[in-house]
Amino acid sequence: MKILGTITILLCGGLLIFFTSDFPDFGDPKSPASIHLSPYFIEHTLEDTAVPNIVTSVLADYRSYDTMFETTVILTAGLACFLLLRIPTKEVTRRYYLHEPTGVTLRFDGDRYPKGSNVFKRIDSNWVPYDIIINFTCRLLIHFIQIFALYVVAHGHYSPGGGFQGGVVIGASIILFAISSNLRASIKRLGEKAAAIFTATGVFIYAGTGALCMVIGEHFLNYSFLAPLLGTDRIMARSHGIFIVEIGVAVAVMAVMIWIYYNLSSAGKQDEGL
Amino acid sequence: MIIYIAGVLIIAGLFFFLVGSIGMIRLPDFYSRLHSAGIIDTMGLLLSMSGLALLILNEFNLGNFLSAIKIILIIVFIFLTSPTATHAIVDAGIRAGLKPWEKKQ
Amino acid sequence: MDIVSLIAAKANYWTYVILLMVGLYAMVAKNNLVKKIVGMVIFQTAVILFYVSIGYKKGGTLPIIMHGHDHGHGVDSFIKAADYINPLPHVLMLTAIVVGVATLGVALALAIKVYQEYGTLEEDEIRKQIELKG
Amino acid sequence: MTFFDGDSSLISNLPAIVVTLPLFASLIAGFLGWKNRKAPYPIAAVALFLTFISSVVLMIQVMSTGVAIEYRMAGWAAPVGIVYVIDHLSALVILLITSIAFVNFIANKSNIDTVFRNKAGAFNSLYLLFTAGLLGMTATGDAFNLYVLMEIASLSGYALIGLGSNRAPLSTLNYLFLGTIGATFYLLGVGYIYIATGSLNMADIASIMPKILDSSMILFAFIICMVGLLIKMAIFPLHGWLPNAYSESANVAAGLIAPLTTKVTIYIMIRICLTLFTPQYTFDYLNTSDLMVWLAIGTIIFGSLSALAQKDYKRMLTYIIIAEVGYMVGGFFLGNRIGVSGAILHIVNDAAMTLALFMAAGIFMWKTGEESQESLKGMFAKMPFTMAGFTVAALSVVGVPPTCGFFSKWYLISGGIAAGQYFFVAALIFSSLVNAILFFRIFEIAHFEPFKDHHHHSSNHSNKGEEASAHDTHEQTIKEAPLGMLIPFMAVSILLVVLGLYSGQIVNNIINFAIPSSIL
Repeated sequence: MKILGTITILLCGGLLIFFTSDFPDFGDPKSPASIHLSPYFIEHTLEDTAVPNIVTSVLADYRSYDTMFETTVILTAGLACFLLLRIPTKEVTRRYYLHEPTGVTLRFDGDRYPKGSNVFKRIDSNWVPYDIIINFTCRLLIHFIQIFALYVVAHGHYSPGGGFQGGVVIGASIILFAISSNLRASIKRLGEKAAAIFTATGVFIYAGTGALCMVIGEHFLNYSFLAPLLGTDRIMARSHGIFIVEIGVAVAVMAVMIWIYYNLSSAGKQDEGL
Repeated sequence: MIIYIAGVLIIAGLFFFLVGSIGMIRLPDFYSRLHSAGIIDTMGLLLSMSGLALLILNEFNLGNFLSAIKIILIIVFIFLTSPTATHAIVDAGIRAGLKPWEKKQ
Repeated sequence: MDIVSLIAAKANYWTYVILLMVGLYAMVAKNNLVKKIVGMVIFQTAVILFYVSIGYKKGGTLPIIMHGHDHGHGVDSFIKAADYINPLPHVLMLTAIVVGVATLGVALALAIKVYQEYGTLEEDEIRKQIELKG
Repeated sequence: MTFFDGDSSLISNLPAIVVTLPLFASLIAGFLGWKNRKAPYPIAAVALFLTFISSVVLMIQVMSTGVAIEYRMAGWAAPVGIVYVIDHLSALVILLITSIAFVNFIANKSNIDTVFRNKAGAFNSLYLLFTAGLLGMTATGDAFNLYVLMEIASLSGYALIGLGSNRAPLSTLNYLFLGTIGATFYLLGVGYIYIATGSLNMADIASIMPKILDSSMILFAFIICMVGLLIKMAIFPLHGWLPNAYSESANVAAGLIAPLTTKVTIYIMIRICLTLFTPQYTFDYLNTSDLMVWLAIGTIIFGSLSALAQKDYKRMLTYIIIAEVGYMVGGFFLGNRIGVSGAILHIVNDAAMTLALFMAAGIFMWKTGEESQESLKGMFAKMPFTMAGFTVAALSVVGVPPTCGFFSKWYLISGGIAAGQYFFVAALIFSSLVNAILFFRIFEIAHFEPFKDHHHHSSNHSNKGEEASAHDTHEQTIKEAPLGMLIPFMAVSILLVVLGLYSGQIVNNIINFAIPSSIL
């Protein structure tokens, strides 16, 4: 298998490289890709959508339909991980508790843990003592990360950024929190249900905007028909429409990253994990 | 004048980058390699980034000033995160039972 | 055309082909499922690099209209397409990156399921277990 | 016909509605599934029914006006934005997808509840997303949009078939690897097309094509796109993922994915060859016919022979699917009008036949809890209606006259003779004979051998996921399947005959318009 694979791959690679001799040179301004369609986007983005960042305007307006299905793809991935992995078990098996005054770890089988006492703290079976340096730095940084993420989402019209990037950064901040403390602490703050509903909400904001345009006006996702609702002219309505769907993308991406992380890191149990 | 200071800073930063990279390859074990990786993140980045900030400020206007501020913020955050990350990795190495290298007698 | 300029002109294609083949090799020849998944990610990333490289234009800057928000809409007579690189491949690749991440998530979920079932991620050991079970 | 002219904008937005209705329904089903376990099913069923209705309206609309509907997403016209193009071919395939998704969903209500239990909400959502992905793939006129939608259909497909028997995750992971290679190759091909033409819109590319016929980029784009799609449709040397993935999945998932995935991929191949690369390039300039027809012959013979070797009913079906892929690919690449008509007609017929056979598999599984052919002993006496329907489906696969399978095979064989591809004709006849042997073997077991109780030795099949529940619900007596399963199954079997009787009309009124006039 290995030898066969190597030979096939060398052949494929050789063939692929051989045929590149007819391709346009790297950075050739006269290549068909650069002169057929893209000049339209570059020259008309301001008059069509009033968004200087061409990537944003193409992503969320000219090819917004692609982007709607991009958010749908991550919804699909979240649902797929949930369907494949999640083990919704209510039964309590073996659990470990730390007696905080003494530092002794106790093991309780089943549900025999003394409910009323607050000197015990639940820990994972592969628990390691919390490191104060890591904990402190992460708690300090998470706020900055989230503020930066909001900046990236909101400033996508004028600088590199947008819904997807900002959503990833927010999701990463919450995953950083889960890593620096533990999975349970982060599930307590943003549960699985919230993550799932946020994901669906994000896609719904996007697709709902599209459907609203279709109900008011003519085409799916044609934001210019939102102008009477937003109280602006048709071009600024496109700019605002882009912003609305970017928020949808950000919410969906943020939530789905957390959702997938919960399921993958605990193999679906969401009881113990990183 | 500022250009020369910036140039010196950037070159000094690149020197630390070089030393750190050589160390990552040449040093004998995990912990000492991390030590040299730390040099890249702290000294190398500090010097070369502040050199860049100065270089931008050479032509002073609002946009360049904002860019310089962003570069300084990058330095601050790298100074917070990079030692923490190194610490966490060393911690994990010790917990996993990795013994530091000793010179053979 | 001498060989150096030839390589310089086509270097982007060569790089992507090499990465593509590295990924494909890992997917075909590696025994460990997680290594195969890593190969899959390299494979997809190679195509992403290819797309981004065809968007590049000599003499072009990043596709954000300079001083766009100073003028607002309607003032576009000075915008020249040659000044900006091609934005379309970047847009397409944003979508493709998301698709890649989604595929990676589902692949890892399946790998966890496989590990729960067989207790290993090595393909030949799994095949042995299947044969033993009949 | 002025029926649609004065109507509201709802009709003009139908191409978008057909695709986004399942998407919205999946979101709503996902929302409500957290609160109430019973809520998602009716929502999904209603949404699938509405999608079916709108696809019927779309079909009527296309047939009455006779021209392709072009729908501009976000209001941007063709090369700049994304457009949906609904012509006769895509309207036909959309109708096929919506009807199969709806019928399979209705027929498998109990299966969904038993297999997926408290994850039924997520399952319903993914089922709808899969449908939406396939519908979008069919309707879109944009080469890159096709890739995104293909990945939605694939990802939801992986999740749906990953929850089957205990071996399903491993075979699904292999399916995922090959599916990703296929999709990524397609993406690479689109990239090559893009650097050669600078456009992503299929019609726009087709208008540039005559100028760049001899460009090596286009040749390479064609090869890479084709390799990607051939992997996805499981043609002979690249078929490895299909049998395990389909036979180890749950019945409701197999009943949706097995009839649709390969057929829609073949539709995509036809769409790309005809609309994007233009028939002039595919057939005249490149002259791909011989190579592809030989590939198809290999697939047919391999699929038939492997099917002969299988003891397991569902596994046998998967190899028949592979053989049928060969029919359609070969028929299309014959390159003459009769062959292409036969291939398109066979997409419809084969999807319906496969659906019927997998529904029968679902009923047998529900009945006996086993998958081997031996478990079908004495079925004719016990389940006369089911077996009648099964007989119709089997005869259709074999290709016996009043059923639909005969007519598409007739077109394919006449096309093969007209093109002079006698080996293809021989392979078709050989495959029909093998199918006859396969199904008459089952008839013999089911008709002549006495019924035997399987409950005593079912322990060695305990790894089958649905087996336990099948026994819980159905302990001792053997009677017909519940009406919820039986009625859709009978409807599909009757449809097989109806499709056969009306196949002349289908070819004359729909498929004739779908094939460009340059193909003679």
